Amino acid sequence: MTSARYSAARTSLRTAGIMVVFTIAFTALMSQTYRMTRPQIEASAQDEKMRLINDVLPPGTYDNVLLDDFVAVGPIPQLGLDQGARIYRARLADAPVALVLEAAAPDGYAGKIQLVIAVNADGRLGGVRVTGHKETPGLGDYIDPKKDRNKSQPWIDQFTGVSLADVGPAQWKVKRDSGLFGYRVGATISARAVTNATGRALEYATANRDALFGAPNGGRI
Amino acid sequence: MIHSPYIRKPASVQSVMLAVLLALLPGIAAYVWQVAAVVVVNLLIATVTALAAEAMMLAARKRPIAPALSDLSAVVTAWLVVLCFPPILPWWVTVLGVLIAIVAVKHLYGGLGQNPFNPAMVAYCAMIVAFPSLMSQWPPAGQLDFQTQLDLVLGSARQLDAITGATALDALRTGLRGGGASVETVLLQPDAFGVLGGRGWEWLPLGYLAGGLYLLARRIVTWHMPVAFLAALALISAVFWLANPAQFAPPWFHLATGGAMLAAFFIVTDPISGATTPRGKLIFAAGIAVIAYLIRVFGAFPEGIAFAVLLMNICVPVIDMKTQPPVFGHRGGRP
Amino acid sequence: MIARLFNFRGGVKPESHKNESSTTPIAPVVLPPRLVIPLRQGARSAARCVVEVGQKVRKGERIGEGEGFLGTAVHASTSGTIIEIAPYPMAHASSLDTLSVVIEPDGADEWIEHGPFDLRSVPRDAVLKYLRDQGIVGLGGATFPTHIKLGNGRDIDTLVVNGAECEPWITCDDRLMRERAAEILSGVTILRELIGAARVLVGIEDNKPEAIAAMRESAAALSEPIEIVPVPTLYPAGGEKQLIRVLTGIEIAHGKLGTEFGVQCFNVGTAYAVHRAIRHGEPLISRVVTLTGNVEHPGNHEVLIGTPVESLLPLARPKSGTDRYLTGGPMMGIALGNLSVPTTKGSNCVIAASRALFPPPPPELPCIRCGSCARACPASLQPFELYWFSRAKNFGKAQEYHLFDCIECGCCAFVCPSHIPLVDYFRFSKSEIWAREREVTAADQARDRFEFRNFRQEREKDEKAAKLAAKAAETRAKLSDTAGGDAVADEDPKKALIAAALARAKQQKAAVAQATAEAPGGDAPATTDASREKAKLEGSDATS
Amino acid sequence: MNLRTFRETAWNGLWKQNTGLVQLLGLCPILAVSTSVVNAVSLGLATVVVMAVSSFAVASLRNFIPYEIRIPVFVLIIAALTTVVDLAFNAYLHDLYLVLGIFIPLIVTNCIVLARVEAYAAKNDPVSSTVDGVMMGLGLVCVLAVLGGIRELVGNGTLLSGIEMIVPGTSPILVFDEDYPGFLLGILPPGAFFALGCLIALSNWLRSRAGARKAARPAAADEPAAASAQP
Amino acid sequence: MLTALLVMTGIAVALGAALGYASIRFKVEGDPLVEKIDAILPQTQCGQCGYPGCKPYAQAISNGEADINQCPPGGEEGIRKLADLLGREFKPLSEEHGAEKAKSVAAINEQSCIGCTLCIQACPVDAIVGAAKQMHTVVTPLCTGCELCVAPCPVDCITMVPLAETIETWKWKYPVHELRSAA
Amino acid sequence: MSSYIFVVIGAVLVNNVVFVRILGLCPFMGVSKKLETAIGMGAATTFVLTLASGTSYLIDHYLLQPNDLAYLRTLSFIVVIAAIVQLTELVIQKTSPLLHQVLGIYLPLITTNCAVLGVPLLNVALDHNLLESLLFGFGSSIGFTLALILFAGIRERLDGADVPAPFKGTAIAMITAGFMSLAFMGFAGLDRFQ
Ligand SMILES: Cc1cc2nc3c(=O)[nH]c(=O)nc-3n(C[C@H](O)[C@H](O)[C@H](O)COP(=O)(O)O)c2cc1C
Ligand SMILES: Cc1cc2nc3c(=O)[nH]c(=O)nc-3n(C[C@H](O)[C@H](O)[C@H](O)COP(=O)(O)O)c2cc1C
Ligand SMILES: Cc1cc2nc3c(=O)[nH]c(=O)nc-3n(C[C@H](O)[C@H](O)[C@H](O)COP(=O)(O)O)c2cc1C
Ligand SMILES: Cc1cc2nc3c(=O)[nH]c(=O)nc-3n(C[C@H](O)[C@H](O)[C@H](O)CO)c2cc1C
Ligand code: SF4
Ligand code: SF4
Ligand code: SF4
Ligand code: SF4
Ligand code: FES
Repeated sequence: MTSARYSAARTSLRTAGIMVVFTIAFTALMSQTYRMTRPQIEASAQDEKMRLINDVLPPGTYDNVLLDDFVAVGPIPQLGLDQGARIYRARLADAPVALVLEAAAPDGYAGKIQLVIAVNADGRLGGVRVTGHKETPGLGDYIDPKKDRNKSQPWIDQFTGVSLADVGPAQWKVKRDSGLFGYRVGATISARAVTNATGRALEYATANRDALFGAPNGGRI
Repeated sequence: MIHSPYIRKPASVQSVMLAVLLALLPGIAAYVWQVAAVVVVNLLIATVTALAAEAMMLAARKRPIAPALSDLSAVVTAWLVVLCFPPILPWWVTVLGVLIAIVAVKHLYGGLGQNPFNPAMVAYCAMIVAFPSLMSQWPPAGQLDFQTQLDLVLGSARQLDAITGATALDALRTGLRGGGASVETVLLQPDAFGVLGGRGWEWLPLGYLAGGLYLLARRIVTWHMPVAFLAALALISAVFWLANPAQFAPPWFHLATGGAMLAAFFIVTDPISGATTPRGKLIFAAGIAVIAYLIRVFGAFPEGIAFAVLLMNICVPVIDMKTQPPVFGHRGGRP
Repeated sequence: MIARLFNFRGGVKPESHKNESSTTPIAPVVLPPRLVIPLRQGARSAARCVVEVGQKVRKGERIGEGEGFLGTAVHASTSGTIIEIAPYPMAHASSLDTLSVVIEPDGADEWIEHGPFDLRSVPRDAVLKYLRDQGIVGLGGATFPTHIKLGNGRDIDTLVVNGAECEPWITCDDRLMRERAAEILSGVTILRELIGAARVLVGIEDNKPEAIAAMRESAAALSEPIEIVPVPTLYPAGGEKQLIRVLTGIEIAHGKLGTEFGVQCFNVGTAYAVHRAIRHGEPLISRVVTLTGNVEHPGNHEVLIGTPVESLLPLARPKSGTDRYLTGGPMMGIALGNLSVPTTKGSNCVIAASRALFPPPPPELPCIRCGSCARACPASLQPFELYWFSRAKNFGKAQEYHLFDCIECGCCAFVCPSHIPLVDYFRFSKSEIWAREREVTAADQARDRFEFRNFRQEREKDEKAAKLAAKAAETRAKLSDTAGGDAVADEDPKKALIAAALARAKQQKAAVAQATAEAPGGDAPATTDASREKAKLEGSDATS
Repeated sequence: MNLRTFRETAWNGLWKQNTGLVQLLGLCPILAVSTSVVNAVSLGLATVVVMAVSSFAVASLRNFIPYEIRIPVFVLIIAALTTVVDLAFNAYLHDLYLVLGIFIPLIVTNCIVLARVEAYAAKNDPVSSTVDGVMMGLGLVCVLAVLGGIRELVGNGTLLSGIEMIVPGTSPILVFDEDYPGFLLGILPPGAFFALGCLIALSNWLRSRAGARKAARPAAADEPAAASAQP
Repeated sequence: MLTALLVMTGIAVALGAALGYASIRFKVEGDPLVEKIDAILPQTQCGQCGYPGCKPYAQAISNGEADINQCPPGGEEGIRKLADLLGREFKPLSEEHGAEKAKSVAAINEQSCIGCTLCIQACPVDAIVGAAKQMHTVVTPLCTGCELCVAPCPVDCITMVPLAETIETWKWKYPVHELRSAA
Repeated sequence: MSSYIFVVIGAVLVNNVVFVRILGLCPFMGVSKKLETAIGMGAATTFVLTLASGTSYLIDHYLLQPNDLAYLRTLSFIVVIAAIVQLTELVIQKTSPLLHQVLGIYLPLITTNCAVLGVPLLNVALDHNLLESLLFGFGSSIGFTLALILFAGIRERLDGADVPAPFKGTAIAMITAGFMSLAFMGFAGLDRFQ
């Protein structure tokens, strides 16, 4: 028995050794890859962000480095954000052009719908884009222009250029709820969620516009 | 070589199914008279499709066709499909539904008697999942003349919102979901709701009830399932209603709307896909009622019965296994 | 008076069709031209033949000894000559042959000397042995040896007598009770004494008022704790378990014996047979058989055991349109494969079947799980589950669902809207399972013997190893002068021995004038060394 | 490895032992990501890479791996390679990476990988192991492609939607016109099961037919016969 | 990089040690599988499976050396049972091991038997009785019908006779008058 | 509190790991031919998966994230799971041979059940805390077990059915699974009010 124990101990040492060797080798491989790919990954994450922002805010319209000019905000229920986020500020020759803020519609058909919204300095919506959603493919996903079958005028574009001045909170609903905004029959819920969230975000932006623009770069509100 | 017993009671599958069809007639009459006469057309389409599909599958499988067709079970399935679907669907949806029921659900499992799922209900679920918008367009009772109905069914242009009023269930759901509205306010919109769930609509459950009682009298269905189903549905809706009358509809509403009555007597009772032991039947039907209620009230679908039925179909083998009645002598010998 | 009747779940009410045959009295015996008496009266056991061809026998003379636990004696039902002892088909679903004694009656119908048996003077066992030697078995259909059912005569408080006769068409027990109530009850008294029961309940379906009246009358005459109880007419109220349930509320599970619950059940015919045996010393050589169905003169007849069905039929005159004959009743009986089969102790009726009376079942449709069968099943089974698994040959599952609690009463098949021959599926499953059990026992036996043999061979090898060395030289010496072949001398001696054996074999073959094919593989045995050694030894003593 | 064994292995991986249709391994990715051809094929190819490389690695290292820890080591190797692929996707096919979600890391547990590595690579030389891995993977890819095609077509009426994520500038094919209602069921989970079920049935049918034909003329035994269909 | 290595190495060491140790510490002992398999085999001991008796074949199966479809006496059904037990797919009986046939038993033609006892040697279950140079007879109930005794007999006086059906062994047939063939 | 309940309900029914998340299908298809095996597999999976969720959370939260080693997740998780599986097997083999009789054969299969890796990864993706992770793991495995047992029940009944030849076996099983997942869609949205 003792001998068995002894040999057991030895074998286990050996196997452990081998295990370690393999681990080290392949971990090295992985972290090497990670090293190599990391910049690329971050870059594409950035691109991703920029692409979305470009959708709602044409690149030419501002001259500051957008991603470096932001205020950090804590959780804001009105925007449906339950943890901190950044609000970017687009300026042209230091004059406010637009706010780019992330928002979320909590009441999508299948959970949260992430949005990025640009609010021009004049209180008009620069544009709205869905950055993440789990709506039913082929039904609720028309809120994402990439998936919208109507390529000529995607559903989401109906918000572009609208301001609270034109559409009061009372009408800021989908038609089915006796509001002004269109929806696709059979998928009202998604439409409703996005519309309401956009409305709330716009209200927030217009209300705190000056505070947001005024805040120091990278500061918190 | 034929062995004993050499005498048999005069009973046949055909007579059973025929009884079910007869029992459906009152409900259908009410449907035609109060809601949408076009349902007759749908029934016709569905019946033809069902028989054709059945014959096709039997032929493909080199099985004798005549007996299987004459047992009428396919017709029952077809009719139930139609009665669960909105009446103003374009014809191809009905056809598709029936095909799913007969081909995919019934014959892939070997035909009559072997399908673990309720064909009509699978058809309903598949369709509402595939075409949620089409499948949630219930016409306000008796507001469309037959011609428009026919156009809708035979598929000329359809401008959707114009004609479809929310059904009682849908209106209530969207009403409550939209926020603000409370049960009374929603229920009191007279045009969507008559005395009970849907003006005109309320006659249907009565028709189905009548037919159901006939089935009970003929002992084609046992009391277990209808009673358990309706009781459980009433019970759970009562509990929620009493807890919060503003948010939850009263029991009679839930009993009268949607497929409740139809389901209680014609769908939950499907012998083939349902539980068979007495205790099993009670569990099965009650389970359907509870799940259906939850889906109606909290779920994503306008009508939960169909899904509830499928969900309980899944449980049937286990239920049957666990609820075997005690065999003669195994209850313990002495009285 | 018993407090109340109980009821069993399920059951069906087929048209009874009793009046056809129950109106006329039991007709006396008619001697057939020849009697074929099977030595096997039931499927369970066969008697050992104690007579030979040509022997003269008298009425009641024993021709078969009861063998084994369930064996009972068989007797000549009339006097005559035994002209043949050969396999003949018997009234069994298989209509397979079974060894039977064929008697040509001499018409004298003379009895062996016989007289009453004084059961009080002898110990109980002797009485049971006597009943066994008188060939008394249950006449309710099961033909189960009555002396076994009488058991040890202890802890039985209720004796149930089965006069229900729930099968449609059959009326033999009915007539018996109407005409011979006193004898039946005397038999019942004997049975009660033997089994030591405190009370007797005679269950009779309430569609036989006359029988009930007759039995009540003669029961009143006796000072015995015998009670005649009318039971509701509901097939299968006559089933042993069901009747016991109805009368006493006791439920006897499959595999349990009534004795465990203090009840035992006998058929009225059995009781009558016991009476004849004890009071008159007559063995069981005749019984009442109902001839009915599609016939001119339905009625009941006293029939000698062994009377071929074909010689019974003239008594009832089958009408045209008769396409087959049933025995044992329409619910549980069988169709006779051929008409030469004899009546046995278990045959209670012969029904002439016509398409009009017994239409063939419509084609079988799939089960729709409607549950009618479950509602009709007196054993509270789920026949459609049993069917489902039997059909799929999933016998394990079928047993889980209590296949063996099925009494094959046929109620389920009777009500099935899909016309499924459910009982056939159950019988099929049961016999398959039994066959498997036989195989398993055989396999276990084979395994043990195989392992033992291997063990033994090991041992023998060791022992032989020693012997061989000694023998080797000796053998070689002997060989040279027996076989003498110098050619053989140097090569392997065993071969030579086999060759010798072969030579012997050839002669023998010729002797028995068989095909003289060249016996192949003369040296095949030389392959296994075991056989080699054997051959060597053998050769050695062959030559010594 | 000569041509014949190559053909054998290929046939084995692509049809006879097809992971999705016969072995029923690696079902999760098959069912989960086959909502469109693009997703399906790209994950399939990722799997191929992992299988090929890990088969190669295991086959070449097999002599250094003690028996009792072979499974952990295999898993280790596979996991490492998977991570590499994962990182690669994240870096170069970001959109796709977002779509495929956790199913890239799940290549690790994709039973088929481990199964193949243990069943084949651990016993054979690197080259044939690699070929085997590739072929098995390709078998998977084929099933994925077909499934993805069916589901996308039925569900959406399109093909190759999302192609722009891989080849920028391209756009998906609209097979049916704008107002094709779209049979949602196809894209949702049930559709996956139905589609795969029908594929399996189809392959069973083909196999049994091939079997019948082979039985008809018992010659040509070496020509790869259809594996007996599932009972 | 370094932390990565440390972390993973840590995990690996723990694991490798634990498993390596465990793999020695609790060795799995002989499996009862063989018994289970042997219980399914028909015990005809005929060796048609290519192994000297059922037990060896069972052993071979559990070692994965033999396939499950090599036992003709066991037939389709035996294979199904094995497939169930081992969770494998059913496969038809392999031809080269022979075909399933009705059970029969050996009968020795007593006239021509020379009493060479070779059949006694051959019989795996000692179902043959008789001493040297006396005629031998088969104890029918014990005979498994393995046919091993047929070949050795130098005067081939042993024939296999199929078992006749008696009322005890008679079986009810599968109900025939039905619409569809059962699955 | 209620959110925890919703985590479990969601994991068991609404987002059933098999029918909605489509994980763990190989065992779902493989060991569902008989009810007993299904139960055994379910039990084994439940045990391992719950354990794995906990440990993987700890590893991720205290080892990987602090050191920015997220890319080691897959590796470390799967290795740990493999270890848990093997150790579990050895331990119960030692402690309760009876339990080992039941679970023994299934434990090794679990390593390649992608639910066992998928659920911990989902835990990270849905950033659950420790308790949530445990509950989610438990709920998911209960969902898996439920699905497996019900499926096995149906399959046992199915092998009596007269299914068209090409669909016999796995094909019809697959389609049955399809109908089951269709049915489970009925739960859609029932977890929305958390
Ligand atoms: C499977 C399925 C998925 C659905 N997905 C969505 C969705 O993603 N977005 C949505 O708004 N509605 C969706 N719905 C429809 C909702 O259940 C609800 O019926 C509909 O949004 C009500 O809008 P309507 O009044 O226009 O029909 C879905 C329905 C089903 C059956
Ligand atoms: C399973 C099933 C599902 C049904 N689904 C609905 C439904 O979603 N909405 C509906 O209004 N009626 C539905 N019906 C039709 C009902 O038979 C009922 O007649 C009709 O819906 C009237 O109900 P209402 O008052 O809700 O309109 C369904 C019937 C059945 C059997
Ligand atoms: C379904 C069924 C019905 C029966 N019907 C009768 C019957 O009507 N009369 C009868 O005496 N025995 C009937 N038997 C036989 C009894 O169960 C039992 O064998 C017999 O009464 C015992 O008495 P015995 O041993 O004297 O024959 C029936 C058996 C079964 C299974
Ligand atoms: C009382 C009763 C209820 C039935 N209900 C249904 C049903 O809900 N759906 C259906 O497809 N078939 C139903 N049928 C018809 C038949 O059972 C169905 O076609 C089988 O499921 C097909 O195998 C019913 C039949 C009867 C006798
Ligand atoms: S009565 Fe016939 S059809 Fe009805 S359940 Fe029983 S077997 Fe099936
Ligand atoms: S035959 Fe068997 S199953 Fe059928 S009713 Fe009688 S006891 Fe029940
Ligand atoms: S072939 Fe013969 S020896 Fe081999 S297992 Fe079968 S019966 Fe036993
Ligand atoms: S007698 Fe012959 S056939 Fe019978 S078991 Fe022995 S060797 Fe085998
Ligand atoms: S791939 Fe998910 S379990 Fe096999």
